[in-house]
Amino acid sequence: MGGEMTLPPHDLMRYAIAGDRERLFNDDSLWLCLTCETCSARCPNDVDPARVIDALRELAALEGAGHGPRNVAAFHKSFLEQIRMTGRLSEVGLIMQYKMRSGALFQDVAVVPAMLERGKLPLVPSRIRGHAEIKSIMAACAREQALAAEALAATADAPTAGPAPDADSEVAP
Amino acid sequence: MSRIGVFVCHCGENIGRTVDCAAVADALREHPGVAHAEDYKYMCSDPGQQLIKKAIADDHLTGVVVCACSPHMHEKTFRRAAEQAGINPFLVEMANVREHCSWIHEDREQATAKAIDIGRTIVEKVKHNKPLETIRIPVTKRALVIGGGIAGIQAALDIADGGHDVVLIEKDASIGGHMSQLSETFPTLDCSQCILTPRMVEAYQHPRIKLHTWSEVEKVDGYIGNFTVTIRKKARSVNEDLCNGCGDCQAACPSRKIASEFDAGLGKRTAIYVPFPQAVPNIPVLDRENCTLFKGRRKGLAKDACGKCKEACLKGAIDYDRDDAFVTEEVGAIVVATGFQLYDIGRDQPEGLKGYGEYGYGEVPDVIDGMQFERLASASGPTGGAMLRPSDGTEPKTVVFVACVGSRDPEKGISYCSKICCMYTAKHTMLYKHKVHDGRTVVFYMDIRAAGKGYDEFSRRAIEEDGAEYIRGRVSRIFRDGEKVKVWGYDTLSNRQVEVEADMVVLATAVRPQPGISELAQKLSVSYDQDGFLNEAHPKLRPVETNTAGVYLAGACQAPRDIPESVAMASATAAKVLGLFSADELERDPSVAKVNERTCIGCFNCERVCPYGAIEHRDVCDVDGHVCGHVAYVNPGVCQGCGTCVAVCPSKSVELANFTDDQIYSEINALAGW
Amino acid sequence: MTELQDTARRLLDEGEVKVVIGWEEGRRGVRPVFVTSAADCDRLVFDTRCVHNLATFLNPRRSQVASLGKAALVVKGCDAKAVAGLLREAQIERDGVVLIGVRCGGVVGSPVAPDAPALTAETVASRCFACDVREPGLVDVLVGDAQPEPPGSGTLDERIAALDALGPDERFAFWTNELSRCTQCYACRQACPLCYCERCIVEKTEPQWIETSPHPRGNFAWHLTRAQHLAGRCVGCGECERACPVGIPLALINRKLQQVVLELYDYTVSDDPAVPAPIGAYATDDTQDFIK
Amino acid sequence: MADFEPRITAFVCNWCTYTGADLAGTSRLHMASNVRIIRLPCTGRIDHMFIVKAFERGADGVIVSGCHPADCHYTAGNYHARRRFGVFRELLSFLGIDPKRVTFSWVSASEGGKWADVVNSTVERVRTMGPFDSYHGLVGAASPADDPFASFETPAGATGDSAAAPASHTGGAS
Amino acid sequence: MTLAYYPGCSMHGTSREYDESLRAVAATLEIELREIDDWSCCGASSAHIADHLLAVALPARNLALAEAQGASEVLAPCAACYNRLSGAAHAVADEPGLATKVPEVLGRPFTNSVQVTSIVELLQGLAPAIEERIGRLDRRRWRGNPLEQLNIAAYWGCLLVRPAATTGFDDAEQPTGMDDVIRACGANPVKWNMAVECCGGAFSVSRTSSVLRLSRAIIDDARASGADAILAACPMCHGNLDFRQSAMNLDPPMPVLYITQLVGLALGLPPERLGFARHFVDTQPLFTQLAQKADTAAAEAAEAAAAKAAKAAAKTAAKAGVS
Repeated sequence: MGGEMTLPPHDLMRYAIAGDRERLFNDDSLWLCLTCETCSARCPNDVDPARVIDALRELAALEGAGHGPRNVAAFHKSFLEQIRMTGRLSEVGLIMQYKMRSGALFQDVAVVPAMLERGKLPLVPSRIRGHAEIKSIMAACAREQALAAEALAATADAPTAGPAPDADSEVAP
Repeated sequence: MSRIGVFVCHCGENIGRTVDCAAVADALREHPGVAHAEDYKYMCSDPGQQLIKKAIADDHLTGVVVCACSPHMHEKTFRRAAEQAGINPFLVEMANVREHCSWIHEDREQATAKAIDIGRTIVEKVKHNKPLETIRIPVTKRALVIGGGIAGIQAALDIADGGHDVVLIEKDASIGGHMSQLSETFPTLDCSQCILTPRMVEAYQHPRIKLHTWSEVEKVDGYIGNFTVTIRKKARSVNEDLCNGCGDCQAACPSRKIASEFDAGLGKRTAIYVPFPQAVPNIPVLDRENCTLFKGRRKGLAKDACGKCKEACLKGAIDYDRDDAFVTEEVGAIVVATGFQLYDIGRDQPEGLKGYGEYGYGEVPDVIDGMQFERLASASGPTGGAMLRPSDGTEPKTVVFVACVGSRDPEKGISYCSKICCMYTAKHTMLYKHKVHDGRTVVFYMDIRAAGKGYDEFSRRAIEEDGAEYIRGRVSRIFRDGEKVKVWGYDTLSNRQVEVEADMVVLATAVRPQPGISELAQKLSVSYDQDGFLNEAHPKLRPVETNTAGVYLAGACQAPRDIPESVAMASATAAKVLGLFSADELERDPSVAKVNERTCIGCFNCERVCPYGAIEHRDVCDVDGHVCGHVAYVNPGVCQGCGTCVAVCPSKSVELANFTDDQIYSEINALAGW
Repeated sequence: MTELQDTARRLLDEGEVKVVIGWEEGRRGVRPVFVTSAADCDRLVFDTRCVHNLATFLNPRRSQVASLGKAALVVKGCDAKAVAGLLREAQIERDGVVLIGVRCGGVVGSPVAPDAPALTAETVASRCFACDVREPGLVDVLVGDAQPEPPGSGTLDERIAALDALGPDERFAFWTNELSRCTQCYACRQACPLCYCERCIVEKTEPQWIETSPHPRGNFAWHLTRAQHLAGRCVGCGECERACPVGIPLALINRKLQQVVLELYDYTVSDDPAVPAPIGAYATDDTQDFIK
Repeated sequence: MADFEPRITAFVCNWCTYTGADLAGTSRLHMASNVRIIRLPCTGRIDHMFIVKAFERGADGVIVSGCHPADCHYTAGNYHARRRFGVFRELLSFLGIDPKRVTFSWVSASEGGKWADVVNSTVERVRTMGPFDSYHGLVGAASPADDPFASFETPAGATGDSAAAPASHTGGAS
Repeated sequence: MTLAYYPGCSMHGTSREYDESLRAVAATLEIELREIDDWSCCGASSAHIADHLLAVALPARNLALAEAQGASEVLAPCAACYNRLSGAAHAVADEPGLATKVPEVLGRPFTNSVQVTSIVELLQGLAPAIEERIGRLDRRRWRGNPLEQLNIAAYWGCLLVRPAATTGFDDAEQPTGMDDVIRACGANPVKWNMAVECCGGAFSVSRTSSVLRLSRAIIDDARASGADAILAACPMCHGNLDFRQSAMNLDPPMPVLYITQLVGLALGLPPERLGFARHFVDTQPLFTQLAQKADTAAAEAAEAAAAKAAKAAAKTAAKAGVS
C-alpha cells in the first residue's frame, strides 16, 4: 500500500519521531496500512514500523483525531459492532451496517444473488452462548482505553516535541 | 615505615565534576604511611608530573599513588616520571577513580567516599610494592607475516628492507590476495595488476623474504621475541624445486569445469591450476578435492583413474603421494594480514547471520556480488573484460548496483559499515559505462561514504561525467521476471516507489573477516570482537598492536580497510617490528612469578597449570651433595605473569611480583572499613 | 594371615625392602608396626580393625620412617588410592616402595573395638559402602582371599543429603556449632596421607590468610582451605575424622566434594596415578551454568 | 532491606573485565557505587581465600569476573578458575555460605554494558538478601563504625590474650 | 490424531468451500476435528486496528476455551485467525503484565498452554500420508493422476509468514511448505515472485480499488510464470483473488483453489464434496483441460512404450539372427 500513501511507512516513522501529530493525524496514510508486516520484516535496523503504526492509530483514536477515511472507519466500526452483538461476524450484518455508515448503498448489490446462490451469505446470524462475555470483554477494553485517554490528556498540555509545522506545508486532502 | 605520596587528579572536569578531589587528598593525607597528599587539575600534564618529582625529592617518598584514570591509560607516564625522579617505577600505582568511579556515578558524596576507598586500597597495596628491574630477553630478529595480500606483501617488504629476515605465509597457491582479483582500483582507476605484480615479484625475489604459499599456521608457541611457529605446508602435489611453470600439466588436465575461486565462481579452471596468469610463484597446485585421480583413490579404485598431468610434465615435478609437511620457524614478531571475505546472501548462513530471502538468496543468476563484477571487468577474467552477464552471456544494457547489502543491517547480524563499498560501487559504474557507452547504471544507496583523499570527487565524477543514476533508498525486493531482473526500491528524495527492470544487478555485500580467523586468533591468544575482527590493543593509540605482545595487525583482519589503509597499516606494523628488533635484548615487564625453594615441596601443580611451560624442575641436594628432592623454578624469560601457579600452590610457595599475596591481602584489608 | 607374613618375610629376606609397614596386635586393638627383621613378620595381622591409612608413613617429611630405608607397605584399596595420590604429585617414586595389596571386605567404623567384630550394618565404617577397590589395583603383590561386598547403607551420603536438604542458614548453624569445637590442633592434617606440605599454608604469616587462633574466623577459613586443597584428591579414608579430638564430622565435607567432583567433572578418585587430579586440569567444555 | 547498602568486593582480571569496566566508564554507563574493584592479572590468579577473606573483612557480596572461555590473554587462566570455583562454590554452599552472595561472570573488554548489568544485578540481589550478619557476626568482622585499622593491633574484639574466647565471638553452641 | 478446530467466521459464510473441503480431507486422513464449543470471532484486523488489548483478548478467549475443553493444539485454517491466535499466544507470553491482565479481562482462567497450528503446517506434516494414500488409489478410474498436468502457484499472502516471530514455521521470504504439499498431490509448483505479497486483505469491501490493483498484480505474475491456477490458504486472499476477479475482467480467468481442495482432489474425492461449485471463477474448464492433457499424455506414453518395445524386439531378433 506504500504507493497509495502520501506518507509511506518511513515518513510515518519520521513524523512519529518528530512527534508531529498535526501531520500524522490529518492524513489518511495511517489508515491505509493493511498491517501486512512487510516493513517490519525488511527493516535493517530492527525497527517494528507495523507496531508503531498500530500504536499511532490507537493514539489517534484516544485523542479523538478520527478513524481515517469514512469507508475504512465505517467497515471497522461495523465489524466490531457485529462482534459485540452476536460474538461472531455475519457477512449480512456487516454489509448492512457498513452501507448505512458509509453511504455506499448500492455497492456490490449486483453480486448478492450470486453470493446467495453459492450459499455464501447465511441470512440468520449465529449468536454464541457466551455473547455476554464478549460484551464484558469489549467493555473492559473500552475502560482501559478510557484510562489511557485520561492519562494522555493529562500530559497533553506538555508541548509536543516536534517542530511547529510551517504554515505552507502542503496537507494531503 | 612507608612514605607514600598521593596525587589526586581532577582530569579537568572528568573527575572533579563528581568527585571532591580536595576531600580525597585530605582524607588520604591522614592515612597511616602517607607522607604527602595533594590534588591538581591535570596530573598527566608536565606541571602535574613535576609535582610528583618535586614531592619525591622533598619528602623522600618510597611510593607514589596517582588517583586518576585507568592504569591502562597513564601508568607508564607516571612510572617514567617517578623513575626520572629516582625511585623504582614499580613503586608507582594508579588508583582508577575516573572510569571506575567519577564517570559512572552521579551522587557526589557517594563518588567521593568511593574514591577515597579506591585510593586507600591502592595506598595499602603500594606499601607492599617491591622495586623490580625489567627483565631482558634475547630477541630472534626474524618476523613472520601471515597472509600474502597487499598488506602482507607491504609488511614483508618493509621489514626485509629494514634489514631483517621475513617468513611470509600465504594460504592460497599464489600471493596477491583479493587485490589481484580487482580490475582497476579507486580513486585513480589504475589497473591493480600493474601496481601489484611488481610488488609480488619484488617480495618473491627479495633475498630476505622466505615465502611459503599453500601453507597455514598450525601452532604458535613461545612469546614476544621467541615465537616458535609450526607451519603446515599443505600437499601441493607439485615439487616446487623441479617445476619451471611451463603449464603443460594444466593443458593436459581433462577436468576443466571446476568453478575458479579466483574468478569468484564465474570462470572455470582445471584440477591442476595456477590461479591467475601473473601468479607468484608460478607453480601450479593440484586440487585433490576435484581431481579424478584422487576421487578414484578415495573410492578405493585399484588402478589410478587419471595421471595425465604427470605424463605431460617433462620435469617429473608431479608427485601424487606427497602429504602435508610441517616446517617450524623461529621468529621474534608476528604480523597478521589475513584480509577479508565478502558476505554471501545465501540461504544457509554461519551462526548469528541471516541471508537475503528478499533478494532471492542469490539464486537469480544475473544477481552477482562486487568481486564477481570485478572479474567480469578484468581483462584476465572469464569474459576477457567484456561486460557480459552470467546467465546468457549477453551485454546488459541496464545494471542496478545495490549498496549496503548486509552492512549496516543488525537485522541480518552485521551492524557495521564496510567502508569500501561506496567507492568501489562508484568505480563499477564508471568501468561499466566505459565499456557500454549507451548502458544505464542505477545505484540504490543510503548514504555515500567517500571520505578519503580525492574520494568524494571520484564518486561525484561517476554521477556527473559517467551519468550514474544515484537513487537514495533501499531495495525491498529483487526477483527474476522473464529475461529481466526486476528491482523494487524507493526514492526517499522524490518520495516515490521505484521499479527498475534491469539486465544485471551487482550487490555491494558486506566485508567480513576471513573464515578460520577465530581459530588463528586462539592460536595467537589474540582476542576478537563479536563480528570476528581481531581486537587492536587500543582503537586510537595502538591500532596496529594487540594485547599479545609481539603480535601486530595489518589490513582487513582488524576491520574493513581499503588498499591505502591496508598499506599504511602494513608499514606501521613494519615500524613496530623494526623497533622491536632495534635492540638486541627486549625489556620485559618484570611482573613474573618466583618460587620460594625452601618451602616448595615439589608437587608441581604449578607446572601442570602453566600455559607457557615456564616451570622447570630444580634438584635439591642434601648436605653431602646427592639429590634428595626436586623443587619448581620459574624461568623469568618465559613467564608471562598470569599467576595461575600462585593460586594452585597449596603451600603458597610461589609469589607473582607486583601481585603478591601481601599486596592483595592488604587491598582486601583496606576495604574492611568502607 | 600367613600369606601376608610369608610375603613380608620373603621381601625382607631377599633384601628388597628394609622395613615392612603393617599392623600388629596391640593392647587395645591393632596398631601400625614397622617390621625390620624376618623374625618379627609373624606379628603382622590384617582384619576388620585395620582402619589406619598407612600411606601417611610414605610422606618423605617423616624422616624417621624414611631413614629406615626402602619400605614395603601393606595397603587396603583406599590406602592404595592415597599412594596413587602421592605418586601423582611426585612425592614418591613408584619403584621407591613395594606395595602389598590386601583384599578387603570393609573395616569397622570408629571407635574401633578391641576384638575383631564381624561386620554388620551398624559396625562397618561409613566409607566402606559401595567400595570400588575391594581388590586394590596399584600393588606389587596381592594377598588375602576374595571378600564379599561390605554390609551397611550409605549413611555418609544420607547425612550429606539431609544437610543438603536444609537451607543455607540451617547448614551454617550446623557447621558453626561443629566448627566451634575446633582448636586448630591440625591433627586432621597430620593424619592425612595427602597433607604432606613441609610448611603448610596455615603456618604462613606474611600474609596470614588463615588465623590460627581457635576463633570461628580462622576455623571456617582453615576447614574451607583444607577441603579445597583435598578436592579431587581425598580418597575418603576418614582418618582425619577419626583423628579429630573433638569429633568434627570432617569426612562429610570431603565426601561431599567427592560427589561434587564426580557430578561436575565425572571424576572419581582412582588408584591409577596416570589419571590427573581434576583441579589443575581443565576441559574447554566444563560446565559453567553458575557463570553469568 | 530497601535502604541497606551492600558492600561488594570484585576480583577482576586485568585484560578483559577491568578494561570492560573502563569501557563502561568511557561510555558513562551509570551503575551502583557499592562495588570496589581489586585488579588481578587473570582469574587464574584468584585464590579461594580471597573470597573468604573479603567476607571476613565485611563484604556482603563478592564478584569474580574475567575473560570469556577461549579469550583469556594467558590462554587458560579462566579455564582453571572455572574448575576451581565450580568446586569451591559447592563447598561454600555445603558449609552454609549462600553461593548467591558470590557472582561469577565473564565480561570481555568490549562488554561495558554487561559489566554494568553484573554490578547492578549483584548489588540488587545482595541488597534483597540483606547484610551478611550471620557470617560477619560469627567471625567478628570489622563493622563499618570501627576504625578500619583496629584489626592491625589485635584481632577485632579480642582482649589481649587471643587464646581466650574473644568477647565478640557470638557464635558457638549458643 | 485429534485436533481442536477453530473455524473462524468466514468458514460458515464466504469461504464455506474451504470448510467443506477441509472436513472431507480430514475425514479421509482420519483426523478428528473437534470444533471449539462456543468459539467467538478473533477480531481480525478491525480489533487489531482499534485496541491492542482487545486484539489479544478476543483470540485469547478462544484459546482459553480450547484449554478448558482439554485441547493442547488448535488448528486455525484461516490465515488471519491463525495470525491473531498465534499472535495473542506470543503476546501473552512475551509482553509483561498481559499474562495477568488477559485472564482478568476474559473473566476465565487462561494459562496460554495451547499450541496454534496453521493449515500448511498440518498438511506439510501429512504430506507422506497423502502421497502414500494417492499411491493406493486404483488408477483405472482416474486414467492416472490428472493433477500431474497441473502447474499451480502457491500463494501464501502475508499473515501466514509474517511476523516471523509469531508464525516462523517456514522461511519468511522464500517459503516452501505449500510447494511440498503440491508435490505430494502430484501437481507441479510453479516458481514465481509474488508468493508473499499482500492481496489487499480487509480492504475488500471498504477500498476495493486497492484490492483490485494488488490482487491483479499477483494474478498477472502467476500467469506470466506459467501457472494454470493459484493455490490459496486464506479465505480473505481467496475472496480477493476469486470473488473480486470478476471486476478485473481477465481473459482467460485464473481459477483459485483452496489448499484443502487440491488435497481433496489428489485423494480422489469427488469435486462436489469439495465445494468447487461455490467459486466465482468456474473451475470446470480447468478440470476438463487437465483431463484432456492427461489423455494425450497417456496416449503419448503408450506410443513411446510401444516404439521402445518394437526397437527392443528388433534388436533381439537381430542378435538371434547373428549368433
